[in-house]
Amino acid sequence: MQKSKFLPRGRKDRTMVLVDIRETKSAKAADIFLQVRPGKDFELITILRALIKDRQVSDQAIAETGLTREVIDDLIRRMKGAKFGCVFFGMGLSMTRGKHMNSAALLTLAAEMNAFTKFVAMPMRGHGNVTGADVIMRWQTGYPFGISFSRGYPRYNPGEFSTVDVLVRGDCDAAFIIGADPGATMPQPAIDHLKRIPTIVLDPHVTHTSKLSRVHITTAPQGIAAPGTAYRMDELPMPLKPALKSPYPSDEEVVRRINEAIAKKPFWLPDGSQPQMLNAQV
Amino acid sequence: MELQVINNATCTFCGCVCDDIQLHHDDVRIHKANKACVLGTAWFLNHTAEKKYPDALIDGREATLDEAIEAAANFLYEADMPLVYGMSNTTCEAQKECVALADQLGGLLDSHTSL
Amino acid sequence: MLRITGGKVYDPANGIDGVVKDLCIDDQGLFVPAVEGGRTIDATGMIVFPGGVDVHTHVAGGAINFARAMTPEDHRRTQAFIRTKSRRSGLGGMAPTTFATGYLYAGMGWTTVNEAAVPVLSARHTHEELADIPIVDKASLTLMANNEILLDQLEKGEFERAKQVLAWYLWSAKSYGIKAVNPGGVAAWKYGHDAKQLTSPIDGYSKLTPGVIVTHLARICDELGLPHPVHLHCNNLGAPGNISTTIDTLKHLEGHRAHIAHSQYHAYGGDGWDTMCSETAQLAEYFNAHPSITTDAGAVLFGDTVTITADGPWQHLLYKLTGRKWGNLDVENETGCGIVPYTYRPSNLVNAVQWAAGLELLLLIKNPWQVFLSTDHPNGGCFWRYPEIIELLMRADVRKESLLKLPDGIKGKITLPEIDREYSLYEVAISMSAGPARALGLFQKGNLGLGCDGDVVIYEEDENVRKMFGHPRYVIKGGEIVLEDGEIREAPSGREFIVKPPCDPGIDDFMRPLFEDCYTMSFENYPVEMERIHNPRMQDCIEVPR
Amino acid sequence: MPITFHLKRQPSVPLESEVFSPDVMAELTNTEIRALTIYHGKRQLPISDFFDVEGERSEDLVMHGAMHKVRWIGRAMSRGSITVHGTVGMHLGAYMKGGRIEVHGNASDWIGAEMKNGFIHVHGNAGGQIGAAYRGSMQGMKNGTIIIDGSAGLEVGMRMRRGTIIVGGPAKDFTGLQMKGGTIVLMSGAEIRTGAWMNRGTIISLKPLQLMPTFVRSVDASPMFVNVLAKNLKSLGINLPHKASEGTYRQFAGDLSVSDKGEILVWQPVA
Repeated sequence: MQKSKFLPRGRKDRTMVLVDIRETKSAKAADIFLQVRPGKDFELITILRALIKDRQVSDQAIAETGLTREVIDDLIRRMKGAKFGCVFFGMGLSMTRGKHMNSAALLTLAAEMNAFTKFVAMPMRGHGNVTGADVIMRWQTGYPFGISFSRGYPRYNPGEFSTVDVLVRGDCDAAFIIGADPGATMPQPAIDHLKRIPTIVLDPHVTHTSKLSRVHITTAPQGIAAPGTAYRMDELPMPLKPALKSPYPSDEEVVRRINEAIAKKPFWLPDGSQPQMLNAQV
Repeated sequence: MELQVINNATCTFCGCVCDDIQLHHDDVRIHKANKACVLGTAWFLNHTAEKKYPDALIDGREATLDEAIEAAANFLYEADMPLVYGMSNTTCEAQKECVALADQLGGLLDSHTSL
Repeated sequence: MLRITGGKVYDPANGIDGVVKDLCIDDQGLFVPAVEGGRTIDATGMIVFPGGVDVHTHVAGGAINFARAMTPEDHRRTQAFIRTKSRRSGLGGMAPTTFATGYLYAGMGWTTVNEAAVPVLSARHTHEELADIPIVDKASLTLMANNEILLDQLEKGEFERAKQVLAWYLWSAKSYGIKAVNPGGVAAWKYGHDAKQLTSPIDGYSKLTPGVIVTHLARICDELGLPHPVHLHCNNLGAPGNISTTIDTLKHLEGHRAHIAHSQYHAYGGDGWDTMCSETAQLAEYFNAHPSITTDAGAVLFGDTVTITADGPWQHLLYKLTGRKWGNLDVENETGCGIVPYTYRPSNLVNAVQWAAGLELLLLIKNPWQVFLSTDHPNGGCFWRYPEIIELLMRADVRKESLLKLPDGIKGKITLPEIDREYSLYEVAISMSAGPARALGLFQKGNLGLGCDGDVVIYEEDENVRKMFGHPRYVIKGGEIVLEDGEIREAPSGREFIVKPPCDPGIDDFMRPLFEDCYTMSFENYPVEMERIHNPRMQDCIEVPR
Repeated sequence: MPITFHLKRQPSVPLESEVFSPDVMAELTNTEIRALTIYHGKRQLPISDFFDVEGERSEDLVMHGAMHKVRWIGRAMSRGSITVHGTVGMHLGAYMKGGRIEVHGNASDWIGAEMKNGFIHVHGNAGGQIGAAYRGSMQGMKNGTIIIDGSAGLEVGMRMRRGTIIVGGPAKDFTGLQMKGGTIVLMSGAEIRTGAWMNRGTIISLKPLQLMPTFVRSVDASPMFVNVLAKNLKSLGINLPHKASEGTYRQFAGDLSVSDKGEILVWQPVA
């Protein structure tokens, strides 16, 4: 593990606390393991937010999270005593009941900890380059996901424009799927809608989604046979160094060619029908 | 045949995106991925340069790339509310094309993040 | 090819002050004595300026992109650019999207921008974003004043080595120059501290002080011959009484070239928020006596914005003061960044002092070649509000009217009410174009002379200064008409300016072990590959006289 | 005579139709109303493509049909009325400034989101984020009244500043999330995390609640303002118990992770 001026012994100078609902293999790597009761993440973090500000929380309320006051007091002492604290969190938090509010809770806790010491929080991103998608959508559209261009400019509303909701409600009438296999992971009503509408899939394999699609195009796997860039979860871009030459084109090439094919058709908003810029959006 | 070596290759299996992997490969497959974790090794070794799948499928039937691109463009162009989704297992360069696609179509754009 | 005839031309780089003359631009986009064929713009009765140059702005990279994610509520209430067949959609506001950034800058006649704060680790990302900002040409500055490897060399007194390390970083980032933010303070912020005294050692070092960092960075920039001198964000930004730190910093720079960023934020007296006042007269006096140093105003405009700076400790303070959202980024061993949305209110005495101080600096520094228009976008206000500042500079009566909105308590805290100076069009042209271009060492910009880049903005003369500068009649970039009658016509991609400082090839071997000790990415993958830069334009290093 | 709309064909994708507002239609002729633009996905079409339109020049609109895909009805309206017989889609009465909306049927998410004033009554069930702030905004509804007879979804009254929300049926998680003021009345209780991170404001529940650990119990009593509220609600046909003979309100303060100025009142009927 990397050493630094203030932590010259690397891992030895660091304390790792793992919080999970069950003791996983990662617990062995941790110095301290805290087993929280399932579905009590939000409550536990909210208790921590109250306790770091010296507000009173009852023993019983703490016990409901599966932890004891001693353990929580020790955790807070360690957090406040750290030179630099970092919270990493994953999908166990952001995809269970409470969802984005669980993440928000942790981010707020980290922000509030800065009243005592330096503290930060970072989501552990799952699939390969999902961070890249986030980062690019932000600079090109202002929003990280859940975007609609139907009024000619980007609008954002997770829950309204986010994929599972859109598919379950049956809101879209065509789907272009790339670098994902919703046919294997999404709830059945969402998959049913993908079957109803024309679905187009780009993937290095013929996937579950390919099998229910109207069009499948095989592409070269990123980083193995397709060059380019991928973002690390701390938002640093890394160059890709493909080892193999694929018989298939890259995603980039295929999407560009689809873009070019569409650009040859008349634009959906007739020229001059819209102002250049709106001052009041919908 | 002697294997070729790539130093400091980047693994895109998970969000850590390690960039210190040493790959030993021939024309068809990667045989060794030094410094990669279990997941990363599986990622590198499971992909090959073989032609395992057809170039494209339209309604389950084999098609050429050109036909498939044309069909995809037509479906998306005709839709009133097309959705562009995914973008996890792909490059930034492809992601930019995807944002451009949704922008050009006047459609919806979303990634795995919304799950 | 393009001919612009009959316009009243303001070209301060060539001493031309409102002379009616024709301009010609050839197929390469450069000014030439004459052209055959092509379009002619009849600019009779109109005002012709060189395209605007922003010496200090934040439009691309990890920090502004974090700010975009933090402010969806602002995106919803702001300007929306609608997609056309050829032009991408975008949103304006406090942290505009890349495409909108290009449209908005070009929309008011700016054709070159300098992204002023790029960590080397984020350089690859920043270049990707810069490539997506259409129309304008771009340059970027690399954050260096809190880089651990560099600071270690300075601590050891290894100046030559430090110079090589810096040159290596600069070329790795493919950037245009050096930015120093709160020297030593951002490094200390990694552990929740700051660096406030110029002569006290910074956290984790025994000898190294902010003052030493400042002097050495300035000297390195001069010795490497970078076209733009060290671009310095002083310690103690925003704090009451920080004028002493600022003057002290300037003294550490004597004998060197330097550009002081957003000096409005560094010109305060008093010893607390209650007693905070403007000390711009003192700072202006220093500039008036030292013509080799330039600055930009970092002016504040009342209204909503989002503040973004590598000055992490200041941003945490601002978060505590406002109780609003706060984002913090730490960039490994190099730097950090804080993001806090903020509203400047005339009723708030501190904000009122800040508003006045920015204008005071622009008016009290006598030589317009030394002080440039900026809001430190988006910190003091959004760049697309520059026409409001131009109006305040050109019209003393508008200033007087605005002063009425300030609270009574402002009396004695500012000098703005006593200043009658009004900018002439010539001075505006210096402040928004010719001056910043010269300070950046971009000799082909802000200059309508032969061989320079054909970037021109043409205004319809109007009593309403704000309207005139906010709505040019034509904007021409590299000889191409990009805006006409208020409509963006073309959105070509701009270029990026890069310097390659002289660098000892052995430095790689020196850097590698140090790098591998503390960085989390591979040494080989760290430098940005040249082929990733969209339309690069190499700018030569220069000989800086001692 | 109100202007009457009948949905004549089901949209296949969401139909964004913020023009359904008295502010837009009050002065228009029947022909002009038919020609107003609505957005079927990205396609810009006249109202008459989807609706039969009767009447003109009125501040009162009446709509009929299964309009669960029709969004933004009554957006930012400031006067008049909209009466819906059937279902409506998202954003009903969002940014509303005044007037009345009544729905005889179910409605979806974001009802009265960021509304400034006005009255919305949904006789059926509703979705989530009622009277809430849109993502990133600091303030939800600033005033006005929203009544849902049936159930409600997540984040009811999220970041609301003033005004009243009454939910007849059960509400889901995070009711009153980050509330800054105003009143939420839960006639049938709510699932978990009610009042999480609330700063100020009042949540009244007639059914027991599973509270966050960061609320503390204070007193059992019926505060004066409940009497006033009960009187106001009575005029809307809602019966809020408040007499000492019927029971008391158990009061909790919180959310302590943020403040102790928010209050949750849980009705304790006399056994």
